[in-house]
Amino acid sequence: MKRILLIFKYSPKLTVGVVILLSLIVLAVLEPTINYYRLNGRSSTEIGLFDTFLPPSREHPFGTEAYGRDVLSLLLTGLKYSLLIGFTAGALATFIAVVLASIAGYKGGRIEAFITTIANAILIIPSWPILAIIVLFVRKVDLLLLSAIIAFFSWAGSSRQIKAQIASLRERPYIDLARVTGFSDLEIMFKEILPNFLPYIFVGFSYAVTGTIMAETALRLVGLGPGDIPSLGQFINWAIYSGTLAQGHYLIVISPITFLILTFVSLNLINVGLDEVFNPRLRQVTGV
Amino acid sequence: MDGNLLTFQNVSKIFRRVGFGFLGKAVVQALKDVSFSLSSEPEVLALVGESGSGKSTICRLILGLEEPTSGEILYKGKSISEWLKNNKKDYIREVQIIFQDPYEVYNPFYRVDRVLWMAIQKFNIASGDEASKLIYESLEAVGLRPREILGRYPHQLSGGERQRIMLSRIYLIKPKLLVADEPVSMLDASLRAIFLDHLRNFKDLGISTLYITHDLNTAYYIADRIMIIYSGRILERGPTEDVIKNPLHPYTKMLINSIPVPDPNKRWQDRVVIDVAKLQKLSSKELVSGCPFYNRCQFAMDICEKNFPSVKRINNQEVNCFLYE
Amino acid sequence: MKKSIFSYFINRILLYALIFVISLSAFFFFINLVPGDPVTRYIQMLEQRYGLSTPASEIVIQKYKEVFGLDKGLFERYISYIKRLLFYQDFGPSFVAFPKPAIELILESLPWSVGLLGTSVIIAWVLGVILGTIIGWTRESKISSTIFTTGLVISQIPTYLLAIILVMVFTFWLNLFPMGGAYSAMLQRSFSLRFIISLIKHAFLPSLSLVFVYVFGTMISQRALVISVLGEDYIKLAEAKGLKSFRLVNRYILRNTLLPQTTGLALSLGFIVNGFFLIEWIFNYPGIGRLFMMAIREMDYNVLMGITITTMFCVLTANLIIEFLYPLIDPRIRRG
Amino acid sequence: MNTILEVENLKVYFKTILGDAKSVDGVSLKVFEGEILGIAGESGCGKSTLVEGVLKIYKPPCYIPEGKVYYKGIELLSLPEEEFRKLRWKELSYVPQGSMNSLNPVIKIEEQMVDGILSHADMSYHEAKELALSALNSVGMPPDVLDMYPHELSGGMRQRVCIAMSLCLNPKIVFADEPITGLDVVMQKLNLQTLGDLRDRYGITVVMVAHDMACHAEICDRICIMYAGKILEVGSTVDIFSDPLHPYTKGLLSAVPSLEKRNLKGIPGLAPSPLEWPSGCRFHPRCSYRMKICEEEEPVLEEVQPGRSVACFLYGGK
Repeated sequence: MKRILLIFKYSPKLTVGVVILLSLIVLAVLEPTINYYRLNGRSSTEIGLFDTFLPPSREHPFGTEAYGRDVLSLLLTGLKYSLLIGFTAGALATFIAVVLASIAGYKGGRIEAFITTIANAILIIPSWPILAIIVLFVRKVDLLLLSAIIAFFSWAGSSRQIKAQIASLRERPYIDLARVTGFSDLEIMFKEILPNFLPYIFVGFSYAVTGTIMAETALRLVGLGPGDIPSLGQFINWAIYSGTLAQGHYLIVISPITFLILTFVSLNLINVGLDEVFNPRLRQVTGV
Repeated sequence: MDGNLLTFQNVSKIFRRVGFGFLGKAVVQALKDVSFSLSSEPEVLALVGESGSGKSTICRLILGLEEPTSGEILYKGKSISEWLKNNKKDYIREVQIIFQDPYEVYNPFYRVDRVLWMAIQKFNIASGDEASKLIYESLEAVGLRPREILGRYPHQLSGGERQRIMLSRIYLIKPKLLVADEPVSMLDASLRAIFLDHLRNFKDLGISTLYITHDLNTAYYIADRIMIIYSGRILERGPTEDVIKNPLHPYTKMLINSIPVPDPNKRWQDRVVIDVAKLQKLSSKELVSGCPFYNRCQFAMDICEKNFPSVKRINNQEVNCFLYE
Repeated sequence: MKKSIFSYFINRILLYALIFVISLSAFFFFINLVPGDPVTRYIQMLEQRYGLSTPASEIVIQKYKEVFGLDKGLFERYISYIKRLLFYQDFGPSFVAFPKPAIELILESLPWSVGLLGTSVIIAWVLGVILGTIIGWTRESKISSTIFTTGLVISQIPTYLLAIILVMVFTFWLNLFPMGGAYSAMLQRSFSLRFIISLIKHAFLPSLSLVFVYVFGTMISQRALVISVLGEDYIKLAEAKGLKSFRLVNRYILRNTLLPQTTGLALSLGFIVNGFFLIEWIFNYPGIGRLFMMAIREMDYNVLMGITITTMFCVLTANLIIEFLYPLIDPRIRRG
Repeated sequence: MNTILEVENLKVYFKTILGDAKSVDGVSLKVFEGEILGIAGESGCGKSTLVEGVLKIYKPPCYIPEGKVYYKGIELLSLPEEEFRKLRWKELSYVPQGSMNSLNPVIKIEEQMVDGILSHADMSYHEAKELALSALNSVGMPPDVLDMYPHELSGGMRQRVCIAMSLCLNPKIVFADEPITGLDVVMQKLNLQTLGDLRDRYGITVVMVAHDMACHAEICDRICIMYAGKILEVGSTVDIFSDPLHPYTKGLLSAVPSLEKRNLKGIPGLAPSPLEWPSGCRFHPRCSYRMKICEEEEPVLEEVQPGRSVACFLYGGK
């Protein structure tokens, strides 16, 4: 516990990132409750519940939008779905990345070269048009399928990050020591290597979450994907296509964008913070 | 059964580095026709060579972390691959190692005493109270105070302490054969002597030691016998006193002559002469059939370039050099 | 030594050719195995959009499929697609602009995209590297760490979201920059000053939304690289040599960060292009990004396929060119 | 003998979150013109940091809280950065640690040698190259080395290039920081002898940092023994080896292995941490001559014989 506090004390970036991200998650988790009270049990996406384009007031802190929906409620719903897809797809992508990176990093040789080439190819090739075409032609896209498709194109980045770490861990003498103490390959993987790269798995995960939320938002922005999932990207799409900008209601567009940016920034701050804390060169100085 | 603890029979090791792509791979001959043995009587055998001479490869071969390209390594008359296939537990219990780096050998995630507990657990040495008693005992045996060690994380201890915990691990396991891979090269001079004394005392526990080092000084201090390895070939071997006082191979002579003497009244009288151009040519490691020292040897003959001499026995020493044919 | 660099080039070319063919094939099968063939979906869309009550007859659909070569088996289709692509650079006709070939539409918009994207990426990268080197070198100062923290935040903004903000501020609110097109519709293409100004005015915001984010992205990674190089022993010796700061930063620090930084650029090109599709759409810039969005709306299958493959090809070629620069940057590659 | 460099109460600290690591903690030292001075001590005693502090080539979080360094009467540490830069390499030159990659991997040796020269001397590129060539020649390296990249040379050869580089401008003092660690013994001998030549043939003053006492015995005129950020003993090499005064020096010498004698004795205990040096004499926890006063008061480095100083209460030390 003391060690954890020391970590936060050492890296303000990590602290700020964790605080922002946790607040966003709490908002998303409380969304059903908050919206239930605010809208008396009506759905936040229901059209024509209020007048259109009401200015911000006590009742509607962010006003209402072109279809007469409460902006704050829509925002919270959007945040929930964006985070949900991000975390689902991010977890999937990280899982693929960890499995492939472990195999590559631990086995080495030709297998490693093969997996690296595939990962690099996916990383290099612009995946967005492919993603868009698939989502366009698949008839029924639900949240899980969408996450899976996005995850398929997002694991390469985190796999690169994780593989480099495993490859460096593999060479450590303590792995050899474990081997001459009679550890099996699996035991070495889980007991010796895994604990040391947990922070890096998180780094890979947060890369994946950022990547998948970005991809999802981009898809929804142009109107692709399941219409019944009102994520933040979908919200921006509604706002743009209903002429919100032309009529000068900038707040309606700015607020979902701010939420998205806050998510990305907090994840990145956590990454940078973790790197500061777990970077071996710094670690010697801090002693944590 | 030849009655030896460990026997290397014409062991060669070639590393092929596989690069991805369609062309290009590197071949490095790490060991060539290496033969030696450790007798079943406990002894300390020093393997002395420069960095890149193949001494670490020998260490990894013995531990079964690598397999020889050709030749055989016998432990108690049975080949290592056979041991690892049928009696892996017994083998690793009997053949243990101390690594060079006292920092990286600890998993930073765990407390230091884990290496001791794991050894006890994996080798079924003891259980319960007896186990902790044994750990206390083994730590004290190498001059550490258990209370200052147990429960600490690796970064909280100094290099000397950590390396000594490795010693206590060996004391705990009591293997038959210990491979010590440059165990003192990262320790300060003032701590080296104490460490080496412990290592030497292991002989009384029935432990044979293969002491791998680049430093003739410490080898002279601790070893019963010395082997000189150069570029994957063993060039000379014999009882320590004989090899140091009466070196036969030109390479051994050069080594001994190059070691600084800690006495300002006995400074070097000669100067090193090195043909830099020749050295540069040598740096590319190819599969050479002749004597690997040919390029740097001042007595080099034509025959040395293409052929490698067989072992010649002179008194107690064995040397591979055409000068003694 | 000559031989080793030659074999390096051959090696790279083969590798990229292989990656291209494999991703092309994977993409083709991926799309064609998705349930629902493009023609049926296309006709369905037309029906919905124009409220046709009677569904199109089987014969009409069959006729369409024949024209677009969708009536054959999957593998046969694949072979003929690859053949057409390799020998005639043909993606088949566009649905919407039938019978105009898709390739023509693509070639009309490609130069706009390559021009805008290429300029923006180079500007962003060069600026980012310079800025990153400066704040890495002076990392102790207050200003540098403020720039660093700001950059950390800005680099996380997706380019397309920034594009929306820019449109909002500069076009709708302040009405400073025009919206849509690559140049004013009232002008003829010419080398006149007015035309060039109009060209720059239209390209400015799309370019800015990319440059702004990537300058800071590159700056952050460059700073990290500089700091890791600063810990190297050769920097200590260089300082002991009493080199002038400019030389030290230029030849010792910058030079050694160039290889990983270029690799970083190569790896992020695909990602940059992804965002660029949306930027073109948001600004209605007549590149292939906007063409792609139009094709999505019309479900124009051949154009979609064509754009994706063209982009793949362009990005892989750009990567190959970057890798050809490596031996210039690092002598260890050049001499084995 | 003229004093060419004088260090006065120099402190070099590192900032950490656990407080300052006091790597060099008040060192005073004189270097005489034309001598080879050895700085000996074990890892963590601050000997390399001392050199970096004198040359001011350290990086944050390292800093100098106090201390003065006089070179020919000029105080170096308070000099403007640009003035100090002009002195480095031209007057005070440096040979880095042997095992490490001290040469820039991506530019040719030629450029690395020439740019050091051109930063200080007003001459043409061609003249600078001639200078570099003659420096290489004087350490027995062939001219085609100029056209090579560092990775094409072996570790020992790279080290020789560094030595050649350091004498290009004919400096007054060369600081060699662990110049032979990580090299094979034959290369060690070669490079050590080359360092000795710097003084013998070119009259350059050499300050050599090394942990191996045997190396000092081979070439040094005087030795300074460092422990825990302090100097414990200074004297001529012959005196130090034949009659070590400080208990630490005695211990250090009996721990040096050699092919002459087959007995070694270590120093019990462990090296202290720079975050928290022991009170009083920093060696007292490991010292077998420990007295009560050693725990409470810190002995001062004091001249006990001509040219011989020691910081120990056994010899006064107040």
